[in-house]
Amino acid sequence: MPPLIVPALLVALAAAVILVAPLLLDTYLVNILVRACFVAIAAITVDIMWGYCGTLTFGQSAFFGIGAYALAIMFTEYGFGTWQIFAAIGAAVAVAAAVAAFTGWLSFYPGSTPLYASVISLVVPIVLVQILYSGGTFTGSSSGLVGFESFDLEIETWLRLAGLGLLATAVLALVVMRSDTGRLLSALRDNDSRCTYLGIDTSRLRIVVLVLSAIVSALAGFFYAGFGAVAAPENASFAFGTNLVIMVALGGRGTVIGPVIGALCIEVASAYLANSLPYVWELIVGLALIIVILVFPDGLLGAVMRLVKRGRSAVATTILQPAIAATAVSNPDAVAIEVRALGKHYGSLAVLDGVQFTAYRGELLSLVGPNGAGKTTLIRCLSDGRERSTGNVAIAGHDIARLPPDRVVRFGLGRKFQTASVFETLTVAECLRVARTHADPPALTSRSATLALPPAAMSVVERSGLGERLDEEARNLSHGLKQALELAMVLSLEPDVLLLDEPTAGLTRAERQGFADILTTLARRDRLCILLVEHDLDFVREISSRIIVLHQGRLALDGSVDEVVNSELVREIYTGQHVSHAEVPA
Amino acid sequence: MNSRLLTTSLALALAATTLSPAFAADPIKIGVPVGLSGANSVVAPSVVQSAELAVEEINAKGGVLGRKLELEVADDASGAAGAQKAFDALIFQKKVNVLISMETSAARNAGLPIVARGKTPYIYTSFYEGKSCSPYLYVNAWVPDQQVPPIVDYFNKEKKAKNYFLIGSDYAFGRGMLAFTKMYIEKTGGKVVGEEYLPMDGSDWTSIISKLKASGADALITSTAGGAPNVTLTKQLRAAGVSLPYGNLAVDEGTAKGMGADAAGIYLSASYVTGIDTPANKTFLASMAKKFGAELKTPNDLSVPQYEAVYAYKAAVEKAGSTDQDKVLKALAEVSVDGPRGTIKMDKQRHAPLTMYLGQVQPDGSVKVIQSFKDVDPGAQCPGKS
Amino acid sequence: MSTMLEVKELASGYGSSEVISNVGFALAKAETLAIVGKNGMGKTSLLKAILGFLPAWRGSVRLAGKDVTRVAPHLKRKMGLVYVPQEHALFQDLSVRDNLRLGLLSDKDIDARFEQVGGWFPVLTKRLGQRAGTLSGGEQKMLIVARALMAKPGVLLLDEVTEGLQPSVVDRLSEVLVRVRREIGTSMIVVEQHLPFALSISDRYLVFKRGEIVDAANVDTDAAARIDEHMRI
Amino acid sequence: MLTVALDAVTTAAMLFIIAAGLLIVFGVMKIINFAHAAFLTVGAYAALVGAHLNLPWFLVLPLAFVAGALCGGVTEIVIVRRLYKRPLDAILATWGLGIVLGQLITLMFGREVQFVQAPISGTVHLFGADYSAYRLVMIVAAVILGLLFTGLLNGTRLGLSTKAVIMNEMLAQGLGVDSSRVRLITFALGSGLAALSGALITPLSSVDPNMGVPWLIGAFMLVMVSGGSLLALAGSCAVLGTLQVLVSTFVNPILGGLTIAICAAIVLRIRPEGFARA
Repeated sequence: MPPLIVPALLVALAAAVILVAPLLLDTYLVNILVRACFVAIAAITVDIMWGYCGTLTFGQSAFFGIGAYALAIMFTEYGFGTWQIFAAIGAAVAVAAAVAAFTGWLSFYPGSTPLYASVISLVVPIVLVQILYSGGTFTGSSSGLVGFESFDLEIETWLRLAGLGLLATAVLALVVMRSDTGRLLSALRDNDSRCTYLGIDTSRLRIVVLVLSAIVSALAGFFYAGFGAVAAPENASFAFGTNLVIMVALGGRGTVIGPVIGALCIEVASAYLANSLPYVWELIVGLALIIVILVFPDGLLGAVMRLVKRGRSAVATTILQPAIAATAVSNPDAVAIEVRALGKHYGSLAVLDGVQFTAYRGELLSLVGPNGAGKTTLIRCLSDGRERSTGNVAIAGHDIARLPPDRVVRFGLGRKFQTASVFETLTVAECLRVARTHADPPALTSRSATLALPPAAMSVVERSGLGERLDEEARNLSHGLKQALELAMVLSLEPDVLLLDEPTAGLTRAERQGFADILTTLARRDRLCILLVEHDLDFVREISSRIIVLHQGRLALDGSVDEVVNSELVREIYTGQHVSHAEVPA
Repeated sequence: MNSRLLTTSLALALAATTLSPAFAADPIKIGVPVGLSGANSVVAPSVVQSAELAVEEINAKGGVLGRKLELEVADDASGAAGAQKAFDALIFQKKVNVLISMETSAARNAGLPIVARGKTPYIYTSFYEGKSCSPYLYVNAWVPDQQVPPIVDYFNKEKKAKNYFLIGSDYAFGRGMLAFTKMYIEKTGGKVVGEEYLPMDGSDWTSIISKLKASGADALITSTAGGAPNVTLTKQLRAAGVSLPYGNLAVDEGTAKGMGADAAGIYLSASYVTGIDTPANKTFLASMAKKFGAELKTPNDLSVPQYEAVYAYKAAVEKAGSTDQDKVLKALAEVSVDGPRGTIKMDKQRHAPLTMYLGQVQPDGSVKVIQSFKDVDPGAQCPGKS
Repeated sequence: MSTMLEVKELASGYGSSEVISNVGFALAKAETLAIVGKNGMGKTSLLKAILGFLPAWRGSVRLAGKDVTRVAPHLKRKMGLVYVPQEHALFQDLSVRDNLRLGLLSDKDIDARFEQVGGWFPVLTKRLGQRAGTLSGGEQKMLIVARALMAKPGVLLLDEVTEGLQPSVVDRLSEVLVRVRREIGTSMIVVEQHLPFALSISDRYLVFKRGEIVDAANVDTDAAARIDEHMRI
Repeated sequence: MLTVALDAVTTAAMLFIIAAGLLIVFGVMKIINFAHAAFLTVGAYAALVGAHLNLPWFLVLPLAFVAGALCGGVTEIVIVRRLYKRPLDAILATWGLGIVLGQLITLMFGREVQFVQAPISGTVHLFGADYSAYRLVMIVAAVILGLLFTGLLNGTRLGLSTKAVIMNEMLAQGLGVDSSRVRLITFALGSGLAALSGALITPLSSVDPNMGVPWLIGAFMLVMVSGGSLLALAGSCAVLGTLQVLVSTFVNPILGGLTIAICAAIVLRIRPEGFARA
């Protein structure tokens, strides 16, 4: 494939440089570079966690330290030998993975904030270092472990191995991050809750990424200690973790190459400068960090790439194709939503109380009511099992119990948010591909050139004009197109039940008409049950098959379009004309 | 086996550079990896100063074997990671002939494998917890076996202390010192009623002090990290009204002075105090004062061994007749130096017998010598090797 | 009559979509203008653009003769422009008294103002210490309006104040607004769905549709019918 | 037992004093100020300078406060203001500032550990035990600080504006509150408080360029757990401070030092809103 020739040449060139370099450099620089390479590998893991997944982590140093200490403890206690090497690697991987899994469990749960995850990542190295300090001769306390026999390699060989290891890690990271899987991680960073409502278990995904990056970091630490024949508490410390973040920030987050450059430059420069000017050196690093964060948030490489990219348009083109049709609807009139005695309270304040209704497939049900009536709250309670205070909800016959949205979505529910919720830095095609994660697991190392969509999503894409802009970033779309994109994403889930919160707000007349057509087709032809929150009574009247009126947290009316539109209650609510309360059905 | 292969190949590589024909004008380089930043940054400047004085004095008298001495100072950030870089830089970049330095145990330990790779003699000039053993390492400062007995013996005898409470920072030095102290107390018939540690950067000693007060101890011995932990512990002890006999294994004169009234009454044990009444010490202090004037950092138990170690290296090179590393390493055990601390010879498993002083901090911050113990043996620090 | 507020060829929007286009009108002292139209037509956005929460893309806003198009919202408030938002208009966790205090820029004239506003909404004077969130829906609306009136506003922008209210409360509000206009000389813009209320207190009306003014006229007996015509299409 | 109780109360008081400044910044701006430790250090050095000038103690404290508030004000204008929309970047930029301040202090004052004499020394006989007088002063200081704060927040116009900005910034702006001014004042106040706390703890602590860092994590965790409420902060300081003392006393002090961080992390995992509204 011709497009791969240039990267392949670059990699080959880099490999050649790494193999030749040790012959040209003096021993001191080679020493520094070996360490710098291992540090750079750890920096790549920080970049993946932060630049791609959006979690600012200070804790990768802990895993680095775990790797270093696994080697040091094993070689100190049992001597150096083949089985010890494998046992040490095994221990490094196992312990790092276990600690990462626990950290991940603490950091990532439905509703956790990025700030909280950052704070946890701070605590991990601090706790680990205290454990190392109090470990006595087993961990060597503050002095660390030294004096064990380690790998016997020439320093030039070390540099070649470390350099190739770094190159391999960087290439692997780049390939994966640019693959469909990598785009899924970016989607996670852009909009976690949208991912959740696309049926993706974001917490688990984040934990998996953390565990993998922890393992890589631990291996880097393992060889770092193997090279220096020292494991020290600093290798696991919060300060080192912060340094890794600084390297990534300066180099350019989310670029893999930037952090590598950042790590190598800082390590080498500090080796030459910090020995003689420790305080001034740190001052420079601190100032550089502030300036880069303020002026070049995407780091130096990011700034350069922006300059280079300017004027160059995306070259990739994505080809649409229909997805293999899902199994035909078995029972086109089945119960789609069943709500029983639903209540939602904040303390003593009841936002929803005793709401009860049933909706069937093929229905286009509108939910109306004044602001503050609880419409959006009701939508939330239908799609997230943990929201409601009392009552039961079943989607397509499945009780949603206390399940999080990503599980409810798998019962066949799709929810479109009020404000267009898409993945801003992803292209249209990538957004849709993320939405298809459940059906087409994303490729780990490659990017698909085709995009398979179910008919409903396909028709939205084609009718809205998104089809011509598949390779454009979502943030460049108009408001209306973003709304259409989000709808197409939700429809890519092939839902049985579609929840829409004011989908037409801010749309032009033509867009609105297009929306109406799409929705009616979905209900009639594809037998979806659509529940629509809408302000515009005319729009509601035009497309609904049934209307539910919510007033002050209670279900005030449930009937056909004519019944509701002409009811006294609706006129009272919407125009202020007085009606006696006796007429209001309970 | 394999490591030998590595070292020989490295040595060959080095031989090509370091053993190239040396002109008499070529200076002899002394590497000083030291904690310019981090925990040791407070005391490091005084260490560098005393090394500078020694070099200046020696150069003024014609150098060593007709060659000038030159100092190469590098920051080890007081820790292992920084030490690796500093040792790498000194040994492989600056290609120094010898390393002479006061460092944390972490930094020393991290440097040792690099020292071995470079086959460079290394004179360690900081007191430490003992038992560091490497063919390249010489130590001219005290170890617990030398420092602790004066205090404990004095407390046993003069203060009739039976029950000791030990407080330390949780790191190699703190734990190592107190482990020996505990062993020694129990050997001499006393009892340790409490032993508590705080993390190295900890500064809130509240609950430990409460435990101390509740323990019924009649003497206290502490071994914290230098600087902040030591200061905060002393201040908080005084604030809590603790007035037991208080032996501090980590305090030096300068710190005691800075702490003001809070330090008064503390017992310390050292191989050097400024008040040593010998001509050598007086000359040394005068030279320091003359050279550095207002910039002078008070000489102390860490900087004086550094000064003497430079002279020890000079003597060893002269005895060996060259800077050849094997010969110098052998000679270091055989030469003795007359310095501010008296005559010092590193002939006990590469450690040195030292005269120890038991002192007490006075209200004005000065240290009054109560007793001195001549040529205390360092004990077996490197058993099985000579 | 002097012009209090003058909007000229104003356009604004979100992201890349223009929500209001080419809007222009003038509001005289002590005049009340109703802006009617269906939901989602950009009425609230117009108020936000006048206030400066939405940046003006084109056009200008003048307040009492001064160009305030680029002036920050909090400074416009200091110039006498007061806004009553439709949603999230109360500090639920603050007391009624604190909510009212926030209607003034300083605590200096607070007692005198409490007295006048309390006279208009007697029910609030009994609940000064209560948390605003614990008031009934109608009381909350009254509090929101009362807070706006604390300032003796020169220009008052009311966004859907009647939504979800009992008719008795609506009546009370229109009564107060008429008095305010008479006693303080406040100019008002009322954005409303509730036509009878809007027309009962306004001198003129604008019909808003898809971000543009499609009709503007004085309120007369036929106004309701004409507006109805627009709303239906 | 009594000593343990006093230890717990005084520890809680010190934690409260140190975390209060961080809390108001977090409460109003929803960003974590990583330069808090550096501002605390600035305060301690201000106290040191004051002591060298032989200023009386009651003047040293305002001096420290002003020094911190000035640093904070400049920081808000130059750095923080641009990062409200990027809270994670604000963490990094303030961390960078912390590094810079630490090094500047080092270059100006040297790295030596320095000392400030306690204005009140010795012990007080209390309920049958001798207890450090200055530690008891910390209780008083914490109470005064808490009251001043509550008074400021609930009794003044500024406090009202601040609460309004916290609850609904847009509405507050519409009511004429200059929210950027409120933020500037808040940040300066928070930084001033950090410095004040630095000056207050110097008699029990040493003054060195890194003195603030060990306090930082505990303070963060307390603020996270408190979710921006002063009352909740007082509560969490009491609960977690007591736990810390108990673990230090009855288990071991090393674990004690980790108690706050670990407990807070677990509390937040189980109850993401922390102790706020508990």
